[in-house]
Amino acid sequence: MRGTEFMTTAQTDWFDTPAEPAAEDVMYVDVGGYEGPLDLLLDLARRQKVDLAAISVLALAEQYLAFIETVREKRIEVAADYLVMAAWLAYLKSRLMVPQAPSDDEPSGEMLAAMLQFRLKRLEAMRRAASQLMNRPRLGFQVYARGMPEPIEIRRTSLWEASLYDLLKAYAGQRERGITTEYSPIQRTVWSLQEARDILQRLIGDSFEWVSMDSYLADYLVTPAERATIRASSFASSLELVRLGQIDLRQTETFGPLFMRRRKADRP
Amino acid sequence: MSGLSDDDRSEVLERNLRVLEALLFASSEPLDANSLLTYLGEGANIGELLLTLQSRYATRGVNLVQRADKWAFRTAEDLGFLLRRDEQENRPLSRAALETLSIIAYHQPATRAEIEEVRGVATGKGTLDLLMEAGWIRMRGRRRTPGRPVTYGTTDAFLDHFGLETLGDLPGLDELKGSGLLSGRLPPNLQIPLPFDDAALRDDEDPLDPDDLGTDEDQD
Amino acid sequence: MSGLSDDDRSEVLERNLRVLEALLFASSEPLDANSLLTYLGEGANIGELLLTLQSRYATRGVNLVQRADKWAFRTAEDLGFLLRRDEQENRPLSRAALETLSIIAYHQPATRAEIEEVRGVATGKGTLDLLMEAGWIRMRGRRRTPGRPVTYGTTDAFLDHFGLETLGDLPGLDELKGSGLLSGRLPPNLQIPLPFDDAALRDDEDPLDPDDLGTDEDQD
Repeated sequence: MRGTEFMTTAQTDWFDTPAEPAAEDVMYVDVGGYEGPLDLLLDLARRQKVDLAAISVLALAEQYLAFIETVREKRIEVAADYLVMAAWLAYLKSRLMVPQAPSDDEPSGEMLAAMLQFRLKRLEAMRRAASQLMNRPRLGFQVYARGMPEPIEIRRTSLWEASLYDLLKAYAGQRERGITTEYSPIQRTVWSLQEARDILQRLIGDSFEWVSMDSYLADYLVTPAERATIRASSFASSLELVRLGQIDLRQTETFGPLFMRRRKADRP
Repeated sequence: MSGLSDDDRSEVLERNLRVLEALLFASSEPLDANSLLTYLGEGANIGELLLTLQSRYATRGVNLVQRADKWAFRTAEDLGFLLRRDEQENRPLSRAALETLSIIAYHQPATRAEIEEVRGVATGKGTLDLLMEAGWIRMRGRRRTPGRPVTYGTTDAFLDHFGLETLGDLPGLDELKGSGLLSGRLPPNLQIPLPFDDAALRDDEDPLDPDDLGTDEDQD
Repeated sequence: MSGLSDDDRSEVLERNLRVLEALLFASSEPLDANSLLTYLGEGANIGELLLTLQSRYATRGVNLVQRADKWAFRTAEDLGFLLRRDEQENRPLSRAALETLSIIAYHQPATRAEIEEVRGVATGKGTLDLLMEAGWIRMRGRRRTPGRPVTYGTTDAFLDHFGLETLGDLPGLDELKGSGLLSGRLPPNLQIPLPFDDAALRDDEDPLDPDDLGTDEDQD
């Protein structure tokens, strides 16, 4: 029966004979339907329709070997473990048919047969156990657990931690922060020496008359905050221009106005 | 049903109650009477059965409760504590909370506006709530100024937590400078108040009203 | 407890039973006696209380059942037909998985090689994975034999799923023991091991390594 069941699956493709095989044939050929050689043996034994303890192990071995032969004739590949079992059964068969010599240390045919029977019975027992297990009232099938579990609700309370150091650091930090935000540096205009020199060159131009520096710079000296930097940079630049021989400087009295003029080009 | 003997009737009743027990136990949500009825024998009075079941479980650790027109087993209310567990978690205080706490410590009694003035940012009510929950600050009273803002001060638990005997143990300006917590370059007019240590209200504080929830009228 | 009057004793008993009802009812997973004990008054006999509760619910639609050393409320087995849920995803186990599960259940602790010996065929690793994912088997340890193969055993969830109090309740266990079919080794007339129920490792088992994923060194 199981053979036919598996026949309906993709394993049908294995047949190279398109003809509808006989029912017996189907079972034998469908090696893929068995879960290993022991399963196949158990199935064959079952068909002896007797208690496993009463089966003819010799007949079983012969049936198995015949089965494998049939399958191989049909050029169906047989998995290695089926062939290993076939070899073992051939050995078993020979042990059962040949009387044991007294000097023989090998296990007797009867012992080998008993071993096979044991394994078959054990497999069958496990199968029966499995089905008994599955027939029990199972959780979620016949027996049910609490549908609306009321889980343990965990209320987390926070235990806050802070050290005195943290506290003081926080306080000092924000007091200092308050101070620095009040301080905004005054933006000053600073004349660079280069800037002052450029401006002086432009203002003096080609004037060979003595003109005071302050009157040259009058436009820039309006803002009191900028006077010092403008005067300082301009004075320093004018000294540089004198050194280069481009202008003359003259001061008539201490703290008096500073006059400057272009040096005559023909007197370098 | 009228043809049944008392024994039979009681057997039918018990069977129906068992079915209801099983259904209500296993259901993942409360069940209404009508859908329960379909599982019972013919002629069953579902309303009566549910009330019977309810009274049977009334004194048990689980009760049959009605929620709208649906029914469910629920743990008895007085045993609810069994299903709750408290867990404590140690967590560091946020910087905002630390700053707020330190301002209250030094400047108390301090109103929220005063705290914000020192911090330069608005202080969330959550920060004050957290500090009150931690048991470190308390509402002292209300300042006698327009809006009557709540004044905050520290608690004994605050002293306890930070290992201070009195608020006077909080370091002053020189000590903060000496410990390097304050840098040297400070304007000469910077002052650090001497924390006010008295539990009694100050002259400019009114007591809180008995039912005062501490809400500043002009805020929140 | 000896100093209590009968009334007081009965009150304490009822209170403890109510607490157990509430805790066990609220949970969908079995709870072990020891953790239940922490919720009861001092001197409570948890074993006795659970048996009392079990007998009280024995005829109800919901029963108190024992699963290994844990307890849970479950719907009565005879009402299963009423509660069968259509939406229940009924993915049948493959024959290979079923056989593997029963071999582990009856022969535990069992190694993969032992399972394969009984089945006479190689066991795909997927089969064991599937059973572990279902929560029915677990890796117990490693057998002290060459290759140190992993040993498998069943879990409490296995007992719960199949409605077994202990592994001793496995169907047909006595008969199997009697027939010697649970013997791993041949000949069968020698020692008959029982399914080994104990969470503790056996003499021939080593614990799993901390980072052990249970991969047999000589396989896969």
